[in-house]
Amino acid sequence: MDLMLLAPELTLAVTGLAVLLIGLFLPVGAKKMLGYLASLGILVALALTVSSLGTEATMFNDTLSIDALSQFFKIVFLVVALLFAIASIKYTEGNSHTEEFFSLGVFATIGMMFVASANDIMVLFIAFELASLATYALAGFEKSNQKSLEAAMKYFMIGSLSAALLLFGISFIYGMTGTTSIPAIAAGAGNLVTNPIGLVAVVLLVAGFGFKIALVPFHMWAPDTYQGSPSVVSSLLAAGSKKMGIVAAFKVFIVALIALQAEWQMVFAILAVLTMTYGNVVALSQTSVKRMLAYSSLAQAGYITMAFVVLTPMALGGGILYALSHGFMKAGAFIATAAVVYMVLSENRDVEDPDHLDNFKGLGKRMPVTALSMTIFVFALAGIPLTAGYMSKFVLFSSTIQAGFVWLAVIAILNSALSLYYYARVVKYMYFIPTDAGKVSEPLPYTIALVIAVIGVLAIGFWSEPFVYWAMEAAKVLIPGGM
Amino acid sequence: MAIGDLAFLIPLLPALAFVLTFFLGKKLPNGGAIIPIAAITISFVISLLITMNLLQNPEEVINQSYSWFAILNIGVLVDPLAAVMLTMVSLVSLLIHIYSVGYMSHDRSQSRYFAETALFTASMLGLALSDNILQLFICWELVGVCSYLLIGFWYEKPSASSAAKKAFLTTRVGDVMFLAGIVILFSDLFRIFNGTIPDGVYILRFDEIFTHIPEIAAMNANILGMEVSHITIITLLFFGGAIGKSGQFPLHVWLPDAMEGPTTVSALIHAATMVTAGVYLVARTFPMFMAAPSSLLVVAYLGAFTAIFAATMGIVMNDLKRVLAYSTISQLGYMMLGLGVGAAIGAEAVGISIFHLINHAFFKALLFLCAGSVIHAVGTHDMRQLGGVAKVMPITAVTMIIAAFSLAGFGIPDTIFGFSGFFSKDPIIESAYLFGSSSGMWIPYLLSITAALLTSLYIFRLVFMTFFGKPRTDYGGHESPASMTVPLSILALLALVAGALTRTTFYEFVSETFVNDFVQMDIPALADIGGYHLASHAGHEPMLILWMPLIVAVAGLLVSYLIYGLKVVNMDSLVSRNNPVYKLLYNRYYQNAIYTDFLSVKVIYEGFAFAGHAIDRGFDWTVNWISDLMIESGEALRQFQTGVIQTYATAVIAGVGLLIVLIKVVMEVI
Amino acid sequence: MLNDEVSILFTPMKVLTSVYNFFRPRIIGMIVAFLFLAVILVSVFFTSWPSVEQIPQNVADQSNIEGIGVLIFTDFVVPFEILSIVLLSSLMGAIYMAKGDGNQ
Amino acid sequence: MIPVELYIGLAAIIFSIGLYGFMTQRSGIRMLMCVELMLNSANLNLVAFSSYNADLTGQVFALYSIALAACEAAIGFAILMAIFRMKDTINLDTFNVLRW
Repeated sequence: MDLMLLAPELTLAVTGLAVLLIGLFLPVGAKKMLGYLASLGILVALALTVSSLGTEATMFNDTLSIDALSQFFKIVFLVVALLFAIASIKYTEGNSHTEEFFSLGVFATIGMMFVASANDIMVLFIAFELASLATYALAGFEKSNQKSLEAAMKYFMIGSLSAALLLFGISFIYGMTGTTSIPAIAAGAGNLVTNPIGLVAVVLLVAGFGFKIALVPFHMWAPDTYQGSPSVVSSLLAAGSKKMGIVAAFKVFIVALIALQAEWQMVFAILAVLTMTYGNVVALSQTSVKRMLAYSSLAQAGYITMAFVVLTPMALGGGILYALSHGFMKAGAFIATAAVVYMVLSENRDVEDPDHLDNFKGLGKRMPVTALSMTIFVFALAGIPLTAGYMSKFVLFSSTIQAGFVWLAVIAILNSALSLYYYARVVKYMYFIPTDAGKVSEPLPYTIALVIAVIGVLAIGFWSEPFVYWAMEAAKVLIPGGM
Repeated sequence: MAIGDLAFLIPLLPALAFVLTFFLGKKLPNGGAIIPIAAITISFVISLLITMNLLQNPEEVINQSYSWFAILNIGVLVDPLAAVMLTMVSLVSLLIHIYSVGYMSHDRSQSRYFAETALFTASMLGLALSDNILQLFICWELVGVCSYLLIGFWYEKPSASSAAKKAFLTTRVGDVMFLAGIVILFSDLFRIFNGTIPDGVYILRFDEIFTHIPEIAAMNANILGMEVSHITIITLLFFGGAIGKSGQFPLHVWLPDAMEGPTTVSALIHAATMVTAGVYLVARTFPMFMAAPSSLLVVAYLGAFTAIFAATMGIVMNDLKRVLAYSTISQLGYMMLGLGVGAAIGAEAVGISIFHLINHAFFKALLFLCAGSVIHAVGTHDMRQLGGVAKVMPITAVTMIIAAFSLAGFGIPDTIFGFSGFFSKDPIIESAYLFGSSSGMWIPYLLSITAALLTSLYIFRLVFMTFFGKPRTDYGGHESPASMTVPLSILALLALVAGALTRTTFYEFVSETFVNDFVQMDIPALADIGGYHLASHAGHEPMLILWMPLIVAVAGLLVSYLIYGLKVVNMDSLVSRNNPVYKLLYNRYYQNAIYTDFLSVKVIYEGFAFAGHAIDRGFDWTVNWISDLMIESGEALRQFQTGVIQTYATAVIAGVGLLIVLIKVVMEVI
Repeated sequence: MLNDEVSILFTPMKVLTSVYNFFRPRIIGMIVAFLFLAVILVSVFFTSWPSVEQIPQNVADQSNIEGIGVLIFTDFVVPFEILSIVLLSSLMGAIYMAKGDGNQ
Repeated sequence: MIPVELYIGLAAIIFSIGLYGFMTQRSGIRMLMCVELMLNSANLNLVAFSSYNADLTGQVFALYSIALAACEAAIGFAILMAIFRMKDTINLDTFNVLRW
């Protein structure tokens, strides 16, 4: 057992504690350095993860496994956390509780990373809860702002309900197989197939993970929470926490419960269609950009869920690649919105809806870098070629057709055509609708985070080969048989 | 170093010009117009040299592929088809850019204009020299995005931004079909290779696709009880993309509205870049269409229908630019028809269709630029307010008339006398005749010959109403500056002689596309796959058929002269005569003659036009209705989100319960 | 007289109204909860649960504390460690949220 | 020996009571109590299976999940306190600014 493989998590834990402790002794003015410290810690963890790429090992009596899949998702989480931390430097400026903000963010990331490498449902569940509990408080970070508080309350309530459903489902799985280890469950799942309780357990688990992935009808907290929370936190939730649900579902369904494939494939087929259609149609009439992005991320979750239905290595690779691309695109879009919100609030403290579409008018002139990056992100989300969104959609949709699910691909393609309408509207507001307000200076931390995300989106779009290859390697972990 | 190694620069230079102009344009005179002009000039020179080289050595097809990722590649393919496209696009775009210097000189955001047009040109050039269908699609989308930006260039006008949105969304419908076609093609090829693709084979390259046509044709899908070959599905989906981009019925609704941009943008969209992409796509993948006769039939019928449908719209429009817009749709219909009759004449269809595309590019660019010149000078595009413009703008008037003759297709069969439009449109109509005689389907021919009559009618109506007679309002005006008239003259020269000079060489040249060492296509064999045979070739049509296009063109000219020219002339002479008896007599006689003529013609063509107009509105309405429906259902669905936490919990739990029951029931049934 | 008649007429009405008022906001919740319960119970009773023949009865030592303790520190040490971070972060979050006056 | 189904049935009933309460109660504190009820019914399941399978894993899991339930309660009450401080009520169904 090589403890170095645990180094990224340990680094993050140390970073979180260090941020918390150092923050106690700093005056408010100097707390800016905590953001740098947290970003540095995440960067080091990212470097450590990248340096250990390609190793495979199991640790601690098979409760953790390090493989291509877990490495891939760890990197996704770390990248999102990095964007979150950098963008938050500006957001938390002048706040006396900076240390709580950053250490909660870092701890949530640890939870997500443990979910990615869990090889035991117990580990998976507890790490899942770690990521949830830490983000509850983050969502309500502006506790004197009613919207933020309401977002936290809804997130918490539905979150704890889902935790209960998840635990209830896990208890049935444990009852039928007598173990919590994922490989052992896969070996002993025969009982579950022949008994009706198997289906109940599957649906309960889908509900538990679907809460994080935000699948219809378990999605209802998501638009409210993404809209009400601070925008940087929304970026962590939409881009990071959602992926955690996906990787957990990959592990539990495709690895542990492959015997119940017929049942959960059908569940996911229904939910995927519902989710993408509902998300896109409702997004059409939103005027709050954050809420629009929330519904669009429902739609994106619907596309990723197609991987569960198709279940060929290529589709899984496409889904995994989509998770990475979506991490960049959605985090970037929320951070761009955060920059706009920051700009609006610094002009006038009492604005009701700082993320209203009207505030994006003439952004192309007012904040050129933010507007250009936002344009790239929304076009990527819509699947315009040469962006990450297009590549992932192409791989995912063509694998869907190839596997014979033409109807599903048709629905998805129609949906993605529909989505362009509301994405183009944001671009229209930014570039085509003039405003009298003058140019404003763009806060550097937001800009850095945006540039990193833009590079990520374009890199996957232009130079896709390594990413596709890498995602396919990760998919092989799930279905070792290959093609 | 061979000139072919520079081919990749053709789209790259304008793209670079886009970046430079975007960032530096504001600091340079004329919005930095010199950068894209220089870049496109070099692109034009390179394309011209490549074309010359290819003309002498037809086998020297330029083909460079670089691995992009996995089994996909980026590459450059310049075969004769691409070469003529590149030359035409870069030349027309260059002339339009030069013209724009004068035209846009009063606009505040010149640099944005030149940056966007440079990108537009770059993406079109990139589209033309793609060697694989995915790269073509990427450029295709870029063209769409640029057109969105350019049509909405004057975004302050609400009509402009809504036209931009309409263009984007309508063509997007086609794009989705195109993408679906690519996806199906990709998965079919993947299956043909059994998932193991050797190194260095890029499955979406055109040669690779064409090699596997027989296998794809052998795959069948069952749609509504009918066995349909995959190749038919794929080609129909591709054609769906072309319908959107090339403004064919019923996705043409965006094209007339696209007039909201600057006139030069319209010229660029209508002549060189956007709309020709659809025709080019069908031409590029023509071997696939050859193997799918039903798709070809759809192409032919839809093309012929669009040709006449849009022509009827053209004769009732009073807006200068709208007449031209419908004329573009109509001419694109001809090009599609030319491709569609490939079922009868084989690969030559690509030759005649692309020849018309090129000639059309010249005279349509000319028409638009002349219209722009008029609009620039007098500040209106309503023809009813114009008249007699020829006196103030002689150069514009002469060039416009040349373009009109070219569009109407004046020329003498079997000689080299004729405008270029004649030499390109005539073969299409003849082929339609051939198609009719070999298959017994005469409808395309009848539609196309009627459309030729209407074409001549509406374009001379425009000419007479705008340039001759007496000014109807006091519009002032002056001849445009040299930077605008020089491109006009060059284009007029091309519209005058290009057709006659290049005709025979052109067909031979383009037909090289499918028999060189890049793709060795045996066209008759493809027809065998589709289960039909090519007609033996042409040359012995009846005399009347050869002369028919000219006859209808002259007829159209005469009718519009009678209606729009003569009426005005007589009114003039009427005023000058003082003899009341003569006046009365003449007046009555005149009125009788004209009004009977006028009414009968008016009834006929207004009837036509009204039907066309109604259909047009219908589709317009449908497009709007669908988007309204979507938005309204969004409004309705979002009411579920009550904001009350207990409701959310209920939804979650009911979801769990219902899912269990539903899946249980479904599993039992299956 | 009239009063009596009215009260006779309206007492059952009152009862019904109060019953209605009790159920109206709860009825959807009840239906959904019953649906859920029914589905779970049916599934539970139609499932043949694997179980050992006889629950091991160690008469000498009824306690299994030792076994649990060993497991916590051997097989399931990772969740235990993660739990420590969970406790820390929920402590932090709870204190932050519960503390009065946001920015001071 | 009591069949294991009875334990699981009991847990299912408790769970459904929790669900019912969660869907119908307006007070945040009662909703939290219902969450605890649901988590504990799952614990009951775990312990029952653990003893019927003669395997201690379930009991360890139950211990951990009790700790998690405590953490959730802590955060939940803290959020409710913040709500109470702002609105002077913990009736959550009036708390719906974010909707549609």
